[in-house]
Amino acid sequence: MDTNLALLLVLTPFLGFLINVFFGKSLGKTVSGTIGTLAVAISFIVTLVLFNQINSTGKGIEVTLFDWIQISNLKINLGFLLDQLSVLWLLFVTGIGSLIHLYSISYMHDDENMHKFFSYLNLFVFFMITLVIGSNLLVLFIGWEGVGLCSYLLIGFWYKNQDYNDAAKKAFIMNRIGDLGLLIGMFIIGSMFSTLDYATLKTAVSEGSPLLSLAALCLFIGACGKSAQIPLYTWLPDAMAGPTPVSALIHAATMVTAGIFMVTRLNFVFDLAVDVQTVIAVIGAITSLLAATIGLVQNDIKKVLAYSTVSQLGLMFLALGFGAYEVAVFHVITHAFFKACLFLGSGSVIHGLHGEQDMRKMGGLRKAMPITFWTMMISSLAISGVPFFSGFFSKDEILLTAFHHSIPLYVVGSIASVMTAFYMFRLMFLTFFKEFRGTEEQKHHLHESGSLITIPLIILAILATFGGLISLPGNSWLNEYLSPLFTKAEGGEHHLGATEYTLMGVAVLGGLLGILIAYIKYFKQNNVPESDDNIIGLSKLLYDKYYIDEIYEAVIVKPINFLSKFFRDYIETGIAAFVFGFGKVTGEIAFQGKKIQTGSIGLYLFVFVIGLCAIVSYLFLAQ
Amino acid sequence: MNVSTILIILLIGAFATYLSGDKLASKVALLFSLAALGCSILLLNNYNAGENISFIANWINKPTIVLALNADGLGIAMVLLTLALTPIIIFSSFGNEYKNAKSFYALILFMAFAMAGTFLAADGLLYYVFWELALVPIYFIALIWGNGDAEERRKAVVKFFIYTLAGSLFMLTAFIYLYQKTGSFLLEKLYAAELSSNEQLWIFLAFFLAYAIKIPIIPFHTWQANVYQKAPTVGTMLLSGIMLKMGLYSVLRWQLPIAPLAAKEYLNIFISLGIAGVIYGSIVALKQKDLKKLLAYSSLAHVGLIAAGSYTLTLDGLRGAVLQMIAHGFVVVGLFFAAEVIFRRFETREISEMGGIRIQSPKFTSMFLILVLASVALPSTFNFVGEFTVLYSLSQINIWFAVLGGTTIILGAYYMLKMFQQVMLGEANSKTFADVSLNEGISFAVIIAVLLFFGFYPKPITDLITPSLETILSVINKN
Amino acid sequence: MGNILNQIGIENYIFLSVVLFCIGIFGVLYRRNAIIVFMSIEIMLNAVNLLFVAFSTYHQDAQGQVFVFFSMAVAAAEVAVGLAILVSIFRNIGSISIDNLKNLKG
Amino acid sequence: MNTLIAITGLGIFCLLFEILNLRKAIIPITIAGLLGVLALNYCEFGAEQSYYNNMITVSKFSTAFSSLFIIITIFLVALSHNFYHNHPTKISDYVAIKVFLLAGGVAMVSFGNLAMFFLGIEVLSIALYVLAASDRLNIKSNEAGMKYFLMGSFASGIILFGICLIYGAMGSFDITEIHESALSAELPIWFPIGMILMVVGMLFKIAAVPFHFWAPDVYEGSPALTTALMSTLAKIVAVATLFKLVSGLNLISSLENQDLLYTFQNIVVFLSIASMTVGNIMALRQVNVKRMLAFSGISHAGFMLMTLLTVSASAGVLLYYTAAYALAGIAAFSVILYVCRDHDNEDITNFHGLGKTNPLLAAILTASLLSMAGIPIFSGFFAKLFLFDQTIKAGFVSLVIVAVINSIISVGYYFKLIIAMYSKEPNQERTGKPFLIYAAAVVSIALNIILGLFPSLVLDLLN
Repeated sequence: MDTNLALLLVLTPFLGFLINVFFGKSLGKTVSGTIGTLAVAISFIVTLVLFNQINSTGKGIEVTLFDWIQISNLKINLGFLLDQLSVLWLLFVTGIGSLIHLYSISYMHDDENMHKFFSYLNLFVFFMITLVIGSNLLVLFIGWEGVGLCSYLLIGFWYKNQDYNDAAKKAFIMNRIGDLGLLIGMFIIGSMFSTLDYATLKTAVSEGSPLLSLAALCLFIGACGKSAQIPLYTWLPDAMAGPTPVSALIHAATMVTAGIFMVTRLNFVFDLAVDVQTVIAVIGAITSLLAATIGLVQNDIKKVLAYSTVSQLGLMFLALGFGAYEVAVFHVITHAFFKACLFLGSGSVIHGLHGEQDMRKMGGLRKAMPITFWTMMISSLAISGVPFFSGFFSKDEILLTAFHHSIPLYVVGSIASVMTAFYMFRLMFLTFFKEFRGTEEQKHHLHESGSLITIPLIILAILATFGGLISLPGNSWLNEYLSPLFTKAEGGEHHLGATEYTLMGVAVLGGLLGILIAYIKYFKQNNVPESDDNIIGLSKLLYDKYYIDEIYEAVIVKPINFLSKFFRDYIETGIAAFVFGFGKVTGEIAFQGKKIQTGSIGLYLFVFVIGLCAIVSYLFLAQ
Repeated sequence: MNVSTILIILLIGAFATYLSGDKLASKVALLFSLAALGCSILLLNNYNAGENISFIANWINKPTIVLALNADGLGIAMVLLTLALTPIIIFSSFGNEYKNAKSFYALILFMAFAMAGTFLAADGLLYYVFWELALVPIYFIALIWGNGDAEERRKAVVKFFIYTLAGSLFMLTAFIYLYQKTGSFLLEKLYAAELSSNEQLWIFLAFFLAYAIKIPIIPFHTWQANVYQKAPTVGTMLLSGIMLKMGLYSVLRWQLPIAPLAAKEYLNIFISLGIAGVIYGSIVALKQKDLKKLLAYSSLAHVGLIAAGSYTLTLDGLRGAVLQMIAHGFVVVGLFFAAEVIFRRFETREISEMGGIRIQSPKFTSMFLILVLASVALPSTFNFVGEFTVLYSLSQINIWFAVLGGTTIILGAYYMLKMFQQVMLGEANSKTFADVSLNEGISFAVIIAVLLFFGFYPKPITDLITPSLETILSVINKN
Repeated sequence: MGNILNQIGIENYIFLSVVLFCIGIFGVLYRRNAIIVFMSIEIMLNAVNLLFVAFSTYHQDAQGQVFVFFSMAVAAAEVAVGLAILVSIFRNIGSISIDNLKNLKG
Repeated sequence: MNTLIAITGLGIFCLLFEILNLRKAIIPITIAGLLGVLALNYCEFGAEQSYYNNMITVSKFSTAFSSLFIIITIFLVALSHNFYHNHPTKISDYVAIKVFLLAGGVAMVSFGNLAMFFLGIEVLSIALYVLAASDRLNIKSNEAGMKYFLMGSFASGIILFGICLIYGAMGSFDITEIHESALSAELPIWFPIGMILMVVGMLFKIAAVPFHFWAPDVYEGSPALTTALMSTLAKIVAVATLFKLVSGLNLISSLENQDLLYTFQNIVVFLSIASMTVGNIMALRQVNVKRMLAFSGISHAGFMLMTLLTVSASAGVLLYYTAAYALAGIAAFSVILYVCRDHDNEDITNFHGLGKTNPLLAAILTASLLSMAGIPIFSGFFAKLFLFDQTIKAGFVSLVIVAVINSIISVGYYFKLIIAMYSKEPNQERTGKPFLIYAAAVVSIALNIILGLFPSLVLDLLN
């Protein structure tokens, strides 16, 4: 029964993928879109069923299909583990997934390759589910690389544009760097405990050791790749090249949280690697700040959201670093809601403006597209941590945890969230208020998007509003639900004392402050960001993302390519010349040798006699 | 019925193909190769049923040389690889017109015969004979039906022949020396040979020369890229898909068990050579202008990893190596076929002249993409299973080997995707590109099916090869 | 007969014939006229014949002398052929100096 | 013995046919006769006896090699039909000379007395002088003949001197007597010197470095068929005789007594290495195929010399090697004869595109070259294999390694020809399919391959 459920869960999206790949074209856009959506919806329903079951019984379901790879000291089978964590993840993966599918039906309707789009999306969901419910690290790895592949395909969906293809390639390769880390981590763990199964691992891992910390570090590198943390985050902003639903689904809600999932999954390992945890916390904090600062000045609406995603992910890692896994998970969920909503909203805007993404050419859309406006407004409030929106609770939890462990990181985190509030409302003001700054005929075509687009927006907005209820401070259903996963009840459960309330206050104030500044700067003074060429000073530095990409280009990519040229032109030819050398030398000897053969009998006989005498005399000498 | 049947079928097939005339040749060749494949599958069943399918008969009394064909799991696996690829290769050539086709296809079958023999031979000298025989047909295939400037081609091909022959002659010397020691060329006798570590070192090196050139392991790879480029694609497929596996197979079958002490003592050196090949090959591949050359270097990188795996002398290493051999065999044939498909349409192998194919040919694109992903060992493809196992075994020797060897998944992705982007993506190409024909599609489909199936369920192969690998290991560790 | 040998000693015969033989060799090496080269070869052979005879006396055994007849016959046959070749060469290039025979080389 | 008589008789008959105006029939009759002789010889096989107070001793060794010589001669005679078609008046002489030459060869391998040996070698040589110069009006041929004659008779002089010294040392020409007395202690120094002189004379005949200079020139100058004869029949006769000389006169053990064995082995090793290397390297840059094969022959002489290091055991190996080499040579030369019928030279350019115009002949030439290069299933490979096996057994590993390196070099020039045939465009069309040439080529290469598949057939004859 469980097996069938699990298979149904996994295979329906895959089925959708197959159908769309092979028959999508002939089925026509709407049908293929519906099929794609249904496929995901079905697995969402299945998830609900499983969720009820697990929530009631409180223990996970193990499904083993067959053993996959045999290695002498560890046997890896293709199996699934459906427990609280994975099902929770599935809930929003499939849930938001189906919403976004729905959204895409209308959004992608003008694209000739719509069926491809849906097949890729289905494939993505399939891999994402595999990633989540895999019963061991290697099955997770299937999903892990699989989603990477799908993001490659979807970022490069408009493959005629080589820049998009570059972005896609970049994403894949950077993920691969992380994946190598993950692999190495697996190797170490495998050789230490001779298993990669979570269940057995959990019992096997007893006390920390340098090797274990190394493993944890490698795994974290993997997480950095997927979840866009320093130093491997630069692919995510570029990934915005993909269609907006993709950005919403893959690069905001689901895939990028895989890193957090993995760390949470292996919490028992990370708990024992304290030094690594600090690393995680620090990296998370820095990432969130760095990304936030960059987000301050971006003008491409999706870029802003992208950087805010990176920064939010940073916050989550901050929480992970303190072992507050359920807090991180909480933020993952709320973030999934409002960030998905924001992306879809921005998509709706872009849709309305026929592909315009530069906020400097927007403005005053409030009247034109009210639903989009209100949903995005709600989400912005949520992400800015305005009280009683979902983001408020989750972000607050994180900051609380940070405060309890290290003040500096708390400060960093808070600053980041202030900035978040600022640039989110900068976005809102620039986009929806004041006068429209686009072209006339754009203005002429301004309209609210269709229901297929707005419905998901509304649903997500609602979720973004009330999502916080699942883990209210004090009595948190989430923590209860997740508790069986964690060895020690870390973070989370703060009894609400004075400090907590003050901190909340501070956070709220910070958020409001950010909003206020944005209001003054972009509403009252009504100034619009400069055009690219006369941005100067610090903002220029920020606008160009600290030149990180350029640095990577110069430090890594260029040298490798140079090396490649060098090898090709010198080493290769060198070796070849060496090998040919033998032939050349013998040939030369032969050529010279021909001169000895003069054709003169006298010489021949002379050599004859010499040889004879030599032999005879040698005989004598020997005797 | 025993393994000799396969060889006989192939040999008869070669002659039949030659006699069948240019019109029919390709069909006849395909027929016989399929027959051989079927026969080998039957034998596999018998083998799994515990039946003895080895073959032995006296040949030469003094020096004692025996016609011994020993079919253990490993041998059968490699033969299956050979016989599964041969029909695909022949079938893939259906799109092309070859002058004097009868000789062409006869040579292909003859080569398959020789290679299958190499994988089966259990007598050192018989093995050597097959080993050399395999060299002759590919020489002519590359020389006569090859492409590119004739003079260049001659140079490349002759270099290849002399180079490989040079290596194998030293192997022959080693065999004769062993014969003096043991009084027999038979595999088990040679396994039982009592050799001083010094003798072992020399024998090991003699073998290494032969195999390092065949595989090729850097710095013995200079012949590879040129020959791959100059040979007709069918020849390239034979070379990269099967022939280079002869070298890797021989490492497992002959080199390691006969000279284990040397293998153990210099373990690190040889692993490092392999891994150096991985990195070097990947980096050189980045900047190749010619599609076939790029693939050649990528295969240099892959076999480097396989070799490294074999030299770990661990069960995982050996098993991973064999799995990866098979996987690589399929994927590289697929990739070269893709190159051929493009060449049929565009008449060029220059990457710079391609691009914008995807728009015109969705089917081809997806097939090509799957192959590319398989070759970068995406999980759920067969290659991942092999590569993972090999890397794991390397990590057991020294974690840094795993890290350095693992760079293949980064660099591999880099050059393969770069190539894919330049070849397939971008604005529509000025030249029209017809999507894959049915024949081409079938070849691709078969390869992809194999890669994906074993990617999820490699168990059959693993179970097939593991026992024989264990025996080999027991010989290696006997003292 | 034998006593003469005893008086002179076999060594001297050997030396004599070796000297003759070497003279022959040098003749072959340094003379360019084909005829003279032939004659030098004859000298070599005759030196050997002399030694044969000496040995046959030394061993008191006739075989040696018989052998001399063989070698004389053979030498005659050889020279016959040689001269024939020489004649045809002379017809072709009008010279019998072996220095002109250098077309085949390299 | 009967073989020898029969052959001589056959030769005389050939001359008679001329008188009886049976020119047309001469080739078939001679071939038939030779086949008869072959059968006769086969009957003698295994019988150990000696005739004419030990002038001729028939042994397995002699009969085996004689049969080989006869077979080769059959091919040569068959080839002469087309070769001499434009001066039919002389054909009987040519054939007769070949048959006499064969007689000389048979005498050389079955001598029981140094006198017989000397006669044999002279019969062979004189016949060769004639054949080399047989193209009377061609200055090249004359030069070849003259060169070969001068140096040959010079060598005969050396051999004669050697015989003489041995006679002086032993007081007998009978090899069995010499064989026994060779073992006795203090022999006069003349004996080894005499042996060396004879060996050197033979080395000249088999064209081993440094006595090889005549070979390329003579091979190039002589008519192609004569070249074929020299490089196959004459060479293997000489090698076999040398081998018999060394074993028959019990040189090894006699030298052992005077602890000169090591010296002797050094000399042989040196000569064989020198021959292989010089032969192979010099062959690399040759454009004339006959000349190239001359050098390749020199290198093969070097290989065959390796057998002298293991005289006691390697008679069979030598037989096998010579058979493989000669058969490959015959096959190669029959193709060369066909290709160069109406050219005055034998340059590689004549072979361009043979693979397209005459696939069969091209394949045969390829096969024979591969056999010489030592590629498996062709008997050339097994010949080398057995040779190396013997030599390593005797402990000369380094020599074998040099030999291996040489076989690698040799591939270089053999493949030059193959490439010319297959990857160059034909520059002329070649008409006519002369039956006898095709037959000779096919049969000889077939024999070569059969030897490769069943080496024991020949290998075990002399063990």
